[in-house]
Amino acid sequence: MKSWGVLMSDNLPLMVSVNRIVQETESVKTIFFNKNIKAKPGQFVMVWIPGVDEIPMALSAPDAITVQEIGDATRALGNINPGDLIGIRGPFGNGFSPNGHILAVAGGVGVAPLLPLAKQFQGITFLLGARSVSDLLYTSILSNCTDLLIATDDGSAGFHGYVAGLLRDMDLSLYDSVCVCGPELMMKSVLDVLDTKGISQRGQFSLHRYMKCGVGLCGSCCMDPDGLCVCRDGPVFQGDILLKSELGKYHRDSSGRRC
Amino acid sequence: MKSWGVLMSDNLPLMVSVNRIVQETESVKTIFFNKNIKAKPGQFVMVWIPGVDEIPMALSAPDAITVQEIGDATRALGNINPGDLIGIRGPFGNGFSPNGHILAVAGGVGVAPLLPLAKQFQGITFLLGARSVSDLLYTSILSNCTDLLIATDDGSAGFHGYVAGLLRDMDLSLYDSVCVCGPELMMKSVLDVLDTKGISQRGQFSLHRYMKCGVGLCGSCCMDPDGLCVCRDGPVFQGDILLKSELGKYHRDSSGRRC
Amino acid sequence: MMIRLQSGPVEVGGVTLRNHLILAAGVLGTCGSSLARMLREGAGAVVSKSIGPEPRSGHSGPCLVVLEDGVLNAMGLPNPSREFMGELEPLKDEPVIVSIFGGNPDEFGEVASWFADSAAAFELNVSCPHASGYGAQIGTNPELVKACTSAVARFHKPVWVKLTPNVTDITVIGAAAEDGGADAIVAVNTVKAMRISTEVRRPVLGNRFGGLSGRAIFPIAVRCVYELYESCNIPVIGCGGISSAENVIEMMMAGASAVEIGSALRGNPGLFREISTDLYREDGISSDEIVGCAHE
Amino acid sequence: MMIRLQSGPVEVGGVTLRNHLILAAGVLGTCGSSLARMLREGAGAVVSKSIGPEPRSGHSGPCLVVLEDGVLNAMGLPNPSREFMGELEPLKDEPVIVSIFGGNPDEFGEVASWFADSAAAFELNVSCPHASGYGAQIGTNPELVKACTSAVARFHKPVWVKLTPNVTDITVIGAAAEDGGADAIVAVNTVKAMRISTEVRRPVLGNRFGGLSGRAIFPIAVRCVYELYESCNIPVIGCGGISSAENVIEMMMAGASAVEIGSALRGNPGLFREISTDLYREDGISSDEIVGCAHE
Ligand SMILES: Cc1cc2nc3c(=O)[nH]c(=O)nc-3n(C[C@H](O)[C@H](O)[C@H](O)COP(=O)(O)OP(=O)(O)OC[C@H]3O[C@@H](n4cnc5c(N)ncnc54)[C@H](O)[C@@H]3O)c2cc1C
Ligand SMILES: Cc1cc2nc3c(=O)[nH]c(=O)nc-3n(C[C@H](O)[C@H](O)[C@H](O)COP(=O)(O)OP(=O)(O)OC[C@H]3O[C@@H](n4cnc5c(N)ncnc54)[C@H](O)[C@@H]3O)c2cc1C
Ligand SMILES: Cc1cc2nc3c(=O)[nH]c(=O)nc-3n(C[C@H](O)[C@H](O)[C@H](O)COP(=O)(O)O)c2cc1C
Ligand SMILES: Cc1cc2nc3c(=O)[nH]c(=O)nc-3n(C[C@H](O)[C@H](O)[C@H](O)COP(=O)(O)O)c2cc1C
Ligand code: FES
Ligand code: FES
Repeated sequence: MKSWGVLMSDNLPLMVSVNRIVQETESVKTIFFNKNIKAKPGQFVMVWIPGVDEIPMALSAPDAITVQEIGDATRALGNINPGDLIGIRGPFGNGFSPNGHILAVAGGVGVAPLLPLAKQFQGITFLLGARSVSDLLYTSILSNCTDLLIATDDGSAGFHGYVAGLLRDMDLSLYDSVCVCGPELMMKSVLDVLDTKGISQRGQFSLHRYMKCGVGLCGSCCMDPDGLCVCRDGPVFQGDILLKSELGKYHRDSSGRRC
Repeated sequence: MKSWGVLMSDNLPLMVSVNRIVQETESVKTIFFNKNIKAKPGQFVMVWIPGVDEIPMALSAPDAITVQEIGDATRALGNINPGDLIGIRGPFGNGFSPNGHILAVAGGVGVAPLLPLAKQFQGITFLLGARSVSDLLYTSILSNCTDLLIATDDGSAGFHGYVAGLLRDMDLSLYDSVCVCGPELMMKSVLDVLDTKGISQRGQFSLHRYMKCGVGLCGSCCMDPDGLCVCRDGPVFQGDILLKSELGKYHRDSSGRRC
Repeated sequence: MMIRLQSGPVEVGGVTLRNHLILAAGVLGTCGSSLARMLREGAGAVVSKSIGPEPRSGHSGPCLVVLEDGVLNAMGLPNPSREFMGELEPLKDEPVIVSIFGGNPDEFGEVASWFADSAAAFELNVSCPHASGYGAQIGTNPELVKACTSAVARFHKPVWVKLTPNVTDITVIGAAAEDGGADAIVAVNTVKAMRISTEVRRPVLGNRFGGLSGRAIFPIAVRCVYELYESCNIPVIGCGGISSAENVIEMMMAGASAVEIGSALRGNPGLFREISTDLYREDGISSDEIVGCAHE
Repeated sequence: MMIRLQSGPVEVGGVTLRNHLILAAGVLGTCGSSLARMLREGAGAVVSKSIGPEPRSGHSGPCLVVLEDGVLNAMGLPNPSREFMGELEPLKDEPVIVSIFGGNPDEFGEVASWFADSAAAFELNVSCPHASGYGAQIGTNPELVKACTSAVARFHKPVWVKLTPNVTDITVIGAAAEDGGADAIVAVNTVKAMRISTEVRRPVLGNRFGGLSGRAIFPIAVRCVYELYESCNIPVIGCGGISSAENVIEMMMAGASAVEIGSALRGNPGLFREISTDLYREDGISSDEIVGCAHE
């Protein structure tokens, strides 16, 4: 009952103070804060920007999130200053469960949940994709700890084309787990490649869905046709489960309408 | 959270079923029930007679209470039948903390909390007092496990007079702990004897006060002048603490008035 | 000593339930697929997210925090409105109760009209404590409750009215629902509440105020059901803090003919099956023997 | 990060408290000696058991059960009435607030008259949810609340009015107390609740209905204080589920100028000292800096 500790009593958001902000690309920043959140790679937290909103974010390190500015909440995070407080609920979700030889496939800011994986496991092959060389994230860290392959849509670095294209020509039989995070259509393409090669069940995809509660109650992140909650049953799903799902077809907005 | 066990969830009264009723004297019965309550000798429970009331009672065994009929609730207990359910909250209070050579002093139904003590510790000297031979409780059990001395007010058995009288002529220096329970005036006389002999701090008195909550909240069992709660700080108090107390002078009724 | 109920379907408030355990409104109830999942997981019936006259995104976050002994939420009634009809298509003939809300009787009637064919029953949310102009702002006014109930009763589907505990006398609102033609009362929605983050000196919920659910409110819900059982002539469905078969029995003794379960599903989507395993036996007693028995 | 308050006396609602932590009414408050003990244990002030026009024995038992996350009680306002005057004699000049109740304004006035010399202030119990004719039966009616407050205000002692959360809109009752001349509002008393023993098929409390206190109601109490802080111009004293220095800070941010503590004393009579140790520093900030700061 005595709880003047790091965590507030109950599970009210843990308030952390921003230490350092690193501008990674034009639209992506890494925000470091003053407390470590113990989590498995691929688990996520709900990040509260007081007065603005609360949004799901992967942990790119125990004390960091990697934010791409796309709307109100992410822009507010982009304008945050050292010393500002943000709230953290979580970690939530299942995270990745890789085994054996690991191939990681990241598109854009989807590299965030895969970065802790790359640091934790040795000898990962890492495919990093982005629109252009200036959008590539964490290349120096990743080239240190993984066998890094790069793909850019415009060919400004590495393979010229989508990461899925790079994948198509690889010998995937070498890998026991394929851990993937990126834009939904990129993930769908990767899933299709795995499916073509008959190994969709080796794929572990970290999905993005609109989320409100993060704990499997509100239903805003549920997916057709099985009613799985991305926040609690996911965010990481095995490829074969996603084959028959809504992935790549539609998702639901904040009101629950398909879009 | 799953709690289809012996105890109900939370601390709602544990319902026990009456197994056996033993008429001990004209006005005293032992009621045995079908569950064991783990308690220290001298701890008490709140006994709920559904539809009637809830009253404090010592445990005279892990599965028994010893009831003297004096009012509504105790009379309802006197009319109880095998198979009837009663509720138990507790155990509550501190219980006796005897050490070394133990002298137990019981008056009337005050023997109830001392019976488990007599069974648990070897070589106790036990002074058992009652009005008359027919009011003596548990003499055969006690003569088996203790060095039993008897006193009756009318001289129909043992020493003729009050237990305190018996005590006055004993060599109390032999005893490290004197555990006492009985009518308030009897306990006061025992305390006076101990005080005269300069060993009031060796006395452990189990007090009776009107009680409602049993857990130290409602305040109905508080004693002057220190505001000690009989239910939580007691029911057992050291003699020296009681010397300057209301013991033997007054107590409070159910409305809190002194009487 | 433990009471076990007979397994099998039961009819409550005009709906044939597969068992007494119903998914509460707003919990995993925005998609047809998650409702179907809860039925697969053993729910006797499911109530949808509350659907209103216009799509709503809900309040800004945080929308929900989990406390040690309950859940505090202010979702703000996010819902797809009319488009929810599509979600129900794969659920034809399943026991799906559609929860609806509106700002006045006409809006209630309009929303109900969309689901008059697909709903097994309507549940009127006149009780959400944190959406201005809706929910409890209607449910604290007996005349409005009566009028909204009547507006939906004309679709000749069973109408359940879900009440808020945040009123001086819940029996007055229950009577209004009954007068309006309700087939059952659901009691209760969440209890109006708030927590504050002391570090940032502001309420933790985006909407500041929210509703408390889960274990903390069970004794409040039992009390409300007990009061309504004495004052109403229609069945009462108990809701609030139920997480075990024992809680179900206790609610029934207070007067509930069936129960709804929400917060306890957190982290345990298999809860309906677990409770059923504890609660039902082929040779169990009929729930009629215990519903309201604590009133004798 | 942790906020520490300046130690030392504070003046709230016309009373000089030794610190912000007050013993709540009805908890260890029937004897002068137990009130004195709580002051020795570090309470900044103490509120007595509620005293009424006639001695009462209270409801038959069980009167109280301890739940996993709270306490359910229906004491039934046992009190020694007028004879309580004697209990207060050794407490002259101590910060003792006398809680009083009655069935109408005259009875409130009569009871207050007995303590007009000995009380540091009066707290009007118009909020006990389980004593028929008293408490919440008055506290749900704004006119009666105003009249009872006026009837006591004429003794020229500070008058605190303690409100029930069991109303549709607590701010209406707060305003009535303020209109009647109250010097402070105390929020809240217990939340009306019930538990049933499934084995004997009856409510566990002798009075069937009771009031829920303790941790379970903290979010409800915070909400009530927050609402009252916005609507009233007199200080609000927070009560309900407080058990730590952190809870005290949270209540203050909601708008409480001081707090009352009851249930958390179970098993821990040294709680006032413990909270003080966490809460106060000689160089702490003034509570003025945080009272109501969650409203900005
Ligand atoms: C489990 C999980 C982990 C995530 N991890 C990260 C992370 O590490 N870094 C990160 O930057 N983001 C991450 N996201 C996505 C992030 O939560 C959203 O970008 C954020 O909620 C958008 O909020 P907003 O208020 O800024 O934008 P909104 O105002 O909500 O949206 C602005 C526009 O962007 C669209 N939009 C919203 N979300 C997405 C999306 N995911 N992809 C594409 N368009 C979208 C909306 O439809 C809208 O048109 C994660 C999401 C989930 C579910
Ligand atoms: C810690 C504790 C342990 C107890 N253990 C036992 C026990 O093991 N066996 C047992 O029989 N009783 C025991 N008692 C006493 C028992 O609780 C009371 O006798 C009972 O509460 C009376 O309830 P009632 O409704 O029958 O009588 P009431 O109607 O409450 O009282 C009837 C009359 O008896 C008087 N009276 C009440 N209590 C006492 C008392 N303690 N002594 C003398 N007169 C009294 C009342 O003033 C009243 O005039 C214990 C009490 C306490 C506090
Ligand atoms: C996340 C969440 C969303 C809810 N949404 C609704 C809703 O849309 N309509 C409604 O009537 N009740 C809603 N409720 C209230 C629940 O249906 C239920 O009445 C309440 O939570 C108490 O039950 P519980 O303790 O089992 O959760 C919601 C509750 C929660 C926790
Ligand atoms: C055993 C008990 C007795 C109470 N008696 C009274 C009373 O006489 N008058 C009153 O105004 N409140 C009474 N209350 C209510 C408390 O003063 C307080 O408002 C409530 O318990 C909430 O605070 P807590 O959660 O800190 O206990 C009582 C509460 C308890 C638990
Ligand atoms: S975000 Fe609420 S259920 Fe997943
Ligand atoms: S009986 Fe309630 S404080 Fe002791």
